[in-house]
Amino acid sequence: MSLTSTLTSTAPNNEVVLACHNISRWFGGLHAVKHVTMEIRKGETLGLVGPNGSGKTTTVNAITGFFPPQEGEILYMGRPIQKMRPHEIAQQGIARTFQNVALFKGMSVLDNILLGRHNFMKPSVLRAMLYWWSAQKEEVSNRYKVEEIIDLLQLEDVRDEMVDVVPLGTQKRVELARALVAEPQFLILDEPMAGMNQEEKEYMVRFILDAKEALGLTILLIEHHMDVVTAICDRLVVLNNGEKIKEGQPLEAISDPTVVAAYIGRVDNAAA
Amino acid sequence: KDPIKFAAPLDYTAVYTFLTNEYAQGQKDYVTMVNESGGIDGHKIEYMTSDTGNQPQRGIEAYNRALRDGAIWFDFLSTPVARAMVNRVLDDKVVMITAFHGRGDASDGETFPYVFPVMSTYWSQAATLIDYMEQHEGGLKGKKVAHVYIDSPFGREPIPVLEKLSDKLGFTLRTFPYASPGNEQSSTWSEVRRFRPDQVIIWGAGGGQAVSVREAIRNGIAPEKIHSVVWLAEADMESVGKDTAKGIRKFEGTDNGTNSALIQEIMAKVIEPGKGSGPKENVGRSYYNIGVATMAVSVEAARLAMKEFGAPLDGEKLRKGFEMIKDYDANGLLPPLSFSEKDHQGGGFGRVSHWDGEKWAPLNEWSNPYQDIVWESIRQDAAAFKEGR
Amino acid sequence: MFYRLSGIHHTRYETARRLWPIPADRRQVWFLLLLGLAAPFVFSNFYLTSYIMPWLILSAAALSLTLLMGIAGQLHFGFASVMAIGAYTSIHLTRAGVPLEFALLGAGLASALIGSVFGAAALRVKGLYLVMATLAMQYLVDWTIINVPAISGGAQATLQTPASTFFFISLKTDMARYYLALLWVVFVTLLILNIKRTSIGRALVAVRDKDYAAAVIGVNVVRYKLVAFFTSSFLGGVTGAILAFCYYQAVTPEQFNFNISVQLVAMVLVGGLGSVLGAYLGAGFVLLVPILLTNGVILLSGMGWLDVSTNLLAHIPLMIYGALIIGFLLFEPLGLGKIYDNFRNYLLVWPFRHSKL
Amino acid sequence: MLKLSNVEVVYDKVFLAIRGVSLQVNEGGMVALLGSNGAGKSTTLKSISGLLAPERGEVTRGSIEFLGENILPYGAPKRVGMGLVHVMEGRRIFGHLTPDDNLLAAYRNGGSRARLNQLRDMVYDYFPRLTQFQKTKAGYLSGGEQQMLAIGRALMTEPKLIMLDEPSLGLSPRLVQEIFGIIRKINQENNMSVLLVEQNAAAALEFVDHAYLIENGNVVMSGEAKVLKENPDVQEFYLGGADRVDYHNVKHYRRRKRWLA
Amino acid sequence: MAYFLELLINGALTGLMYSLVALGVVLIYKSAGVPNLAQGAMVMSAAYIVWVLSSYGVPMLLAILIGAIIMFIFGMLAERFLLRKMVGQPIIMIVMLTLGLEIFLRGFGPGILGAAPKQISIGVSLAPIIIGDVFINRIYLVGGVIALLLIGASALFFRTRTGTKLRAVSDDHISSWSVGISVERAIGVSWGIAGISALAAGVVWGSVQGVDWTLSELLFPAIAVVILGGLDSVLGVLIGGLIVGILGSVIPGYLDEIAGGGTRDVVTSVIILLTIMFRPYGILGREDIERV
Ligand SMILES: Nc1ncnc2c1ncn2[C@@H]1O[C@H](COP(=O)(O)OP(=O)(O)OP(=O)(O)O)[C@@H](O)[C@H]1O
Ligand SMILES: Nc1ncnc2c1ncn2[C@@H]1O[C@H](COP(=O)(O)OP(=O)(O)OP(=O)(O)O)[C@@H](O)[C@H]1O
Ligand SMILES: [Mg+2]
Ligand SMILES: [Mg+2]
Repeated sequence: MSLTSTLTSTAPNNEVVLACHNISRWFGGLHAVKHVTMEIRKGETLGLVGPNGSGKTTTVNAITGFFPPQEGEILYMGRPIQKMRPHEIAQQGIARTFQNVALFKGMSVLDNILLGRHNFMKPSVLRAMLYWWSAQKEEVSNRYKVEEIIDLLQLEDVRDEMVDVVPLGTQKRVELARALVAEPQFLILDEPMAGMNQEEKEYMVRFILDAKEALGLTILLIEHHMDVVTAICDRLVVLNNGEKIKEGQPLEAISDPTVVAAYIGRVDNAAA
Repeated sequence: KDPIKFAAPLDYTAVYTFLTNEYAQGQKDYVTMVNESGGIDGHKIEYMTSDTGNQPQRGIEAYNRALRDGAIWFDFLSTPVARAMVNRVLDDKVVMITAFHGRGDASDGETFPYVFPVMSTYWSQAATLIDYMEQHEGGLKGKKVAHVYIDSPFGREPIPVLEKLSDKLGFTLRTFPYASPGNEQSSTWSEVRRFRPDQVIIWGAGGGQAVSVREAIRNGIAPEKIHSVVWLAEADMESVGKDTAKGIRKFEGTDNGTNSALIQEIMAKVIEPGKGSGPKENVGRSYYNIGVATMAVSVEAARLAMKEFGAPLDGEKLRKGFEMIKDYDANGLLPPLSFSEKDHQGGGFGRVSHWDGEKWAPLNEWSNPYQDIVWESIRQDAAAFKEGR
Repeated sequence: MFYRLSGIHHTRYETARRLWPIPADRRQVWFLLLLGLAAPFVFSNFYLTSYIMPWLILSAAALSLTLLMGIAGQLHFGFASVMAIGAYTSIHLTRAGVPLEFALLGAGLASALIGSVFGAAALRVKGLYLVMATLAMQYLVDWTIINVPAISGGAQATLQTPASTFFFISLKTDMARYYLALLWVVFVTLLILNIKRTSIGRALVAVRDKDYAAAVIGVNVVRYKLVAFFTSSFLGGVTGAILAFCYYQAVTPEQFNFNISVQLVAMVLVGGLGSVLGAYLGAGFVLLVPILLTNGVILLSGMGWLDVSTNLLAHIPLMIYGALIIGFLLFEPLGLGKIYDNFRNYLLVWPFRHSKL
Repeated sequence: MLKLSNVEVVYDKVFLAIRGVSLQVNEGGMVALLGSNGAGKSTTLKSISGLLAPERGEVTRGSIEFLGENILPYGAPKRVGMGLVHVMEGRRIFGHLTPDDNLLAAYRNGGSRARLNQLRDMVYDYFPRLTQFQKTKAGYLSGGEQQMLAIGRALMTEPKLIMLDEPSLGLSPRLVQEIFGIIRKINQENNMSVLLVEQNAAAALEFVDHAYLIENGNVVMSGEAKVLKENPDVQEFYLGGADRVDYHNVKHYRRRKRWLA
Repeated sequence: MAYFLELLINGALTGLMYSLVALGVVLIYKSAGVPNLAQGAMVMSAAYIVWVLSSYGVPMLLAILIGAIIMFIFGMLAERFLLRKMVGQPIIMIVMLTLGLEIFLRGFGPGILGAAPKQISIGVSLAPIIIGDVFINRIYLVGGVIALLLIGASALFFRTRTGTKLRAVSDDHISSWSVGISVERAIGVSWGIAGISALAAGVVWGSVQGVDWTLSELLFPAIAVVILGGLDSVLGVLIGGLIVGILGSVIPGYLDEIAGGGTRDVVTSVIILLTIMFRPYGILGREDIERV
């Protein structure tokens, strides 16, 4: 495909894509996210790191509307979204993947990815009833976009497999594909490389970089693999106990003593 | 000679289990007796029975199958199944009896030419019970009557007739529904007790009846004031306690026990030689006798039809046979029944009997009171049916 | 041998998405359709009206429920009440002089509206709790029908279906009624198959599998749950009306009571959740097995091979039926549809045993 | 003490997941099982612990011996009784129980209360962090805490061999280090053998004595950890080469693996 | 006022008697994670067993004891031959399996022993306990007390070590296996205990309404109780039972007359619907832990 030729600038410019102002989220008595403020600018890859349970996923869930913040404001492209429901937020052009792969087990890889095109289709029972006159055309035209992404992420050979029998690493790739076919401007990846070995990690990074380049994405990345984070993120936000404890250039951020103590452990862990 | 085929797809496994076994035993034993003595003009009766589980679709299958095999008489003993069949038997011109179940308005033979309620409908039963109270309990004027019923069309069926009678006789009627299936009625009876009724009618079937009786007694209502629809039998009395239940009354459309000549004959010809189709103890029990009675009437119809029209019988001839029955009392088992083209109920006779601690003993003679009121209801509903069809 | 995948190439996305991509399957479907059309001439009236017609109509009911339970994952233990609403609506409409074609539509709409109201009440719950909510619907609808004489048809609580025509063809004959039933079940089948392969079907499955993951790709979870309830109740309502007009020719509350709901669920589950073929197999199983068992047991005892009391005789089919349900579930929890699939897969890879490696 | 010879596992009666896996764990040894996604590592562990059945899997060939006994005929609980415990992938703690009850549930039937308390104290000693969550349902713990709980729960069965399926998955660098440290401590203090499945090969090879490499259901390589670390294929595919990886210039297509030992 | 009190007390006792049936459902759900729709049929079977024994002249108390043993074994067998094979299957399939079991039992008992209603009596007098103008149903009182005892015992049981293991099993069969809990045995035991509670329910209800297949229909009110209280809460059974019983008695007591029909099932259904809308997991039920 000609995807890679439609290069867009990956250099961060000043347009703010997403801004969280002072957001908080409680679960019962647990203050999981405490007054977090951050901004992500267009074309940037922001890394969100922190110890387990520090509130990274909760922050993302707040942004995507699953657990709306009880306090604070979230602006996407300047518009407040914290009151919207998850599917409405998705329709704004925000896509995400999940920490524990959330694919639809009963379907093939292809159908899973096709679902990502939901916003571009007009699903209705009536159309289904009139399949040959109406829905078929839609199925086929959306299929082209899906095939582009399948091509980009090299999923051709598993296209017709049931999604629950393909290996975990591939599932993560399918989930990425499903997010990408929705043609988002802003992509959130929650630990896309957990449970992968070096080789698979390298592939995954390659795919993410390719996709970002091809589609001009802004990315929020949660990841515990420090080598990846330092390599591909433009900036890092470090959370601990729900609080933002550090924000800055990756290498600088992870060598900060508080970050090391809370998260990295030993300095040489940062490399692994 | 070709057999005459009677089909009885009954409900052996669901709602009507409390009576089906006894009932079918009675029918079978009577058929056995008829066949032993040579059948009807040499034609044996073939009695085909199977289980419908009270499900209309299984009833329809059994009906179609029996129809294909040449059955001309049907008995489903299940309100839902019989109701699903009404249109069919009318179209296929075969006879369906609906003794003590099914629609009361089917008594109107002109609207329902092939349906025979055969015995007193629920409307006639209510009339008989009220008449007994009026005649033998010192009149009903100014008295309070409680109608305690299972909350279903069956339980509600007598209410229009009761209402008319309350206007006519000047008693206060109050109705007390309890939720189906009736295994728990305590709040209903708390309410009944506070109404301080002079007479109580209980209208249910199966296990719910025993619960009603228990609750009534527990709430201090004397057994002599409790009057039941036809569905109250020995088993329920044993369940409550034979002595506790002493005095309870019920409507009766057939004789109870083994005293009648017909039952004696069955004992002698079928039971003694060991040809009975079930446990001996059942012979003479309420539901057994009802089974015998329905079959006796049907066989009588077949006999008359055979005499008049000759073999082979078909549904139409059998129907005419029914309509020819006049003053038939099944050797003392039944009040004298007469059918006509108009009246498929047979007159609506009945009486009231009470539990004397061991058995049901009649309290009055056969009678058919207030048939004018009953027929008012019959004609009303039949007209509505005709309109819908 | 029988099935061959080799030699079948799809060069267009359209053909890859056909309903039955394998020619052997396609041939089978055509054969069954022709058989369905020829049935009144092939089978005796007895088989047509006592077995084939109720089986087809109940298959349509099971398919409607499959849409809700199998595809959209919303359990429903009150589906008979949905059908009851359709049946009663259609009868009252035709009695009021509305032509049957519109009465069927009205039946569907009434069921769909009431069905989705209950669906909406149960939106927050899943699994067993949904089972209970729908059970409550069954009881409320039953109660309303029984307690409102204007609906149930007065003291007798029975309404006969009036003589009607469907597109100028009188429904007086069994054959006409059969073809109406056939038309409907074919329609429902095609609809479900098409739903399954288009975006709406995928959205429903997504909601079933993981509602949060569905939301994140823009699927409005609430809306699609309601769409599922609406569509499936619509189909159920029309099926109820067809059942009343073509098969029962009368409605009483008992024809649509709780037991029927359980039977419908059993059809869907025994057939295999979500499987279209399974709905047919399941409906056949639940409807016909008790009947066949009853007749079989009677036959055995008639030949003197089974000398037991009438009472036991009547209960044996119940026991066998229960045991069969248990047996099939133990043998293949995914239902009869899956058993057929396994067989088909076996033929597909034949003469090899494994598909991979 | 554990010996697999030529084990073959079939899922669903048709899907061959591992074929002919042989491996061995010695008393007090620490062994790692490495391999890419879907290679069959988890399947191997499940075949050892007897957890294949619920997933419709079946050992169709080969033998598994533990302490000299063929354990294939035994059910999972019996194998646990023999001292073989499996910490499953994805933690799978009892979410609705408190951490304390999680530990209690894993303690053997009929054991003495004193021993129970002793074991529990030992677990809390290893994972002091767990002591803070006495009242919370374990399902609400963070990933790392759940992992600790899962390991602690396994320890409650007093195992002789503990099998860990990807214990570092999704954990922060510090916790990975912490957990590996604790596993080593458990191994040394209790002389417990460890069979470890890991994706994080760099960390695993640092830490075990012996390792097996599985690809596509086959063991393709095995040996001392030190030796494997030097192998060029292992270096390229598992360790990311000798130098830091330049992720921005990862090749799209690579040479085939050869597994020259 | 007395009327209200009477409705209240008898309703509460009825509710407790429903709890007796419901308890079995909760016991199995709490330990095996299976909603047992055959519990009603088990109640029926238990009552049949006691009837058979007592009709052979076995004294009631002994009959109940033997019945309890038989029901316990029955529960264990049900696990051994039915449920064990279904471990790891979708829940709805297991629901269907229990429905199959219910159909089977409904054919078996009445088929072998005859479908006509049978009587058992535990010798409780029909005469009510009269306090002022309030009549209290003696046998309901007995049933209520038995229910309280069994509920208490069950609540205590789940606090023991074995109880904890059972709760673990309901959480996750496979990981229970992985730590050496014999899932089979645990589920077997819970079915066994549910069998015993079915026996208690069968005896009490059997002596109230007679023994026939309609006993199995007690499942519906029991399920209402369970949904209200929470599928996995023993204490919920108590609270749910009281609410269903009291509302199902008090409301129809005032409403039936106005509505002109039996309103109890409607009340129950509305309770269920409202519960589900406002407290999807019942009053004390556990919420699914869903982490995104
Ligand atoms: N649905 C929920 N209900 C209750 N508590 C929750 C819920 N989701 C998260 N929490 C709690 O909020 C805190 C933050 O959790 P979160 O999942 O955001 O952590 P995280 O930073 O993503 O950690 P990890 O790296 O392990 O994924 C944790 O203590 C967790 O237990
Ligand atoms: N329950 C199952 N049914 C069918 N196939 C399965 C099942 N579980 C695993 N498989 C298949 O068996 C193969 C081996 O799986 P396994 O889980 O053992 O891999 P793994 O090495 O642990 O991978 P991962 O790194 O993803 O955990 C995979 O191809 C997988 O798709
Ligand atoms: Mg997280
Ligand atoms: Mg694995």
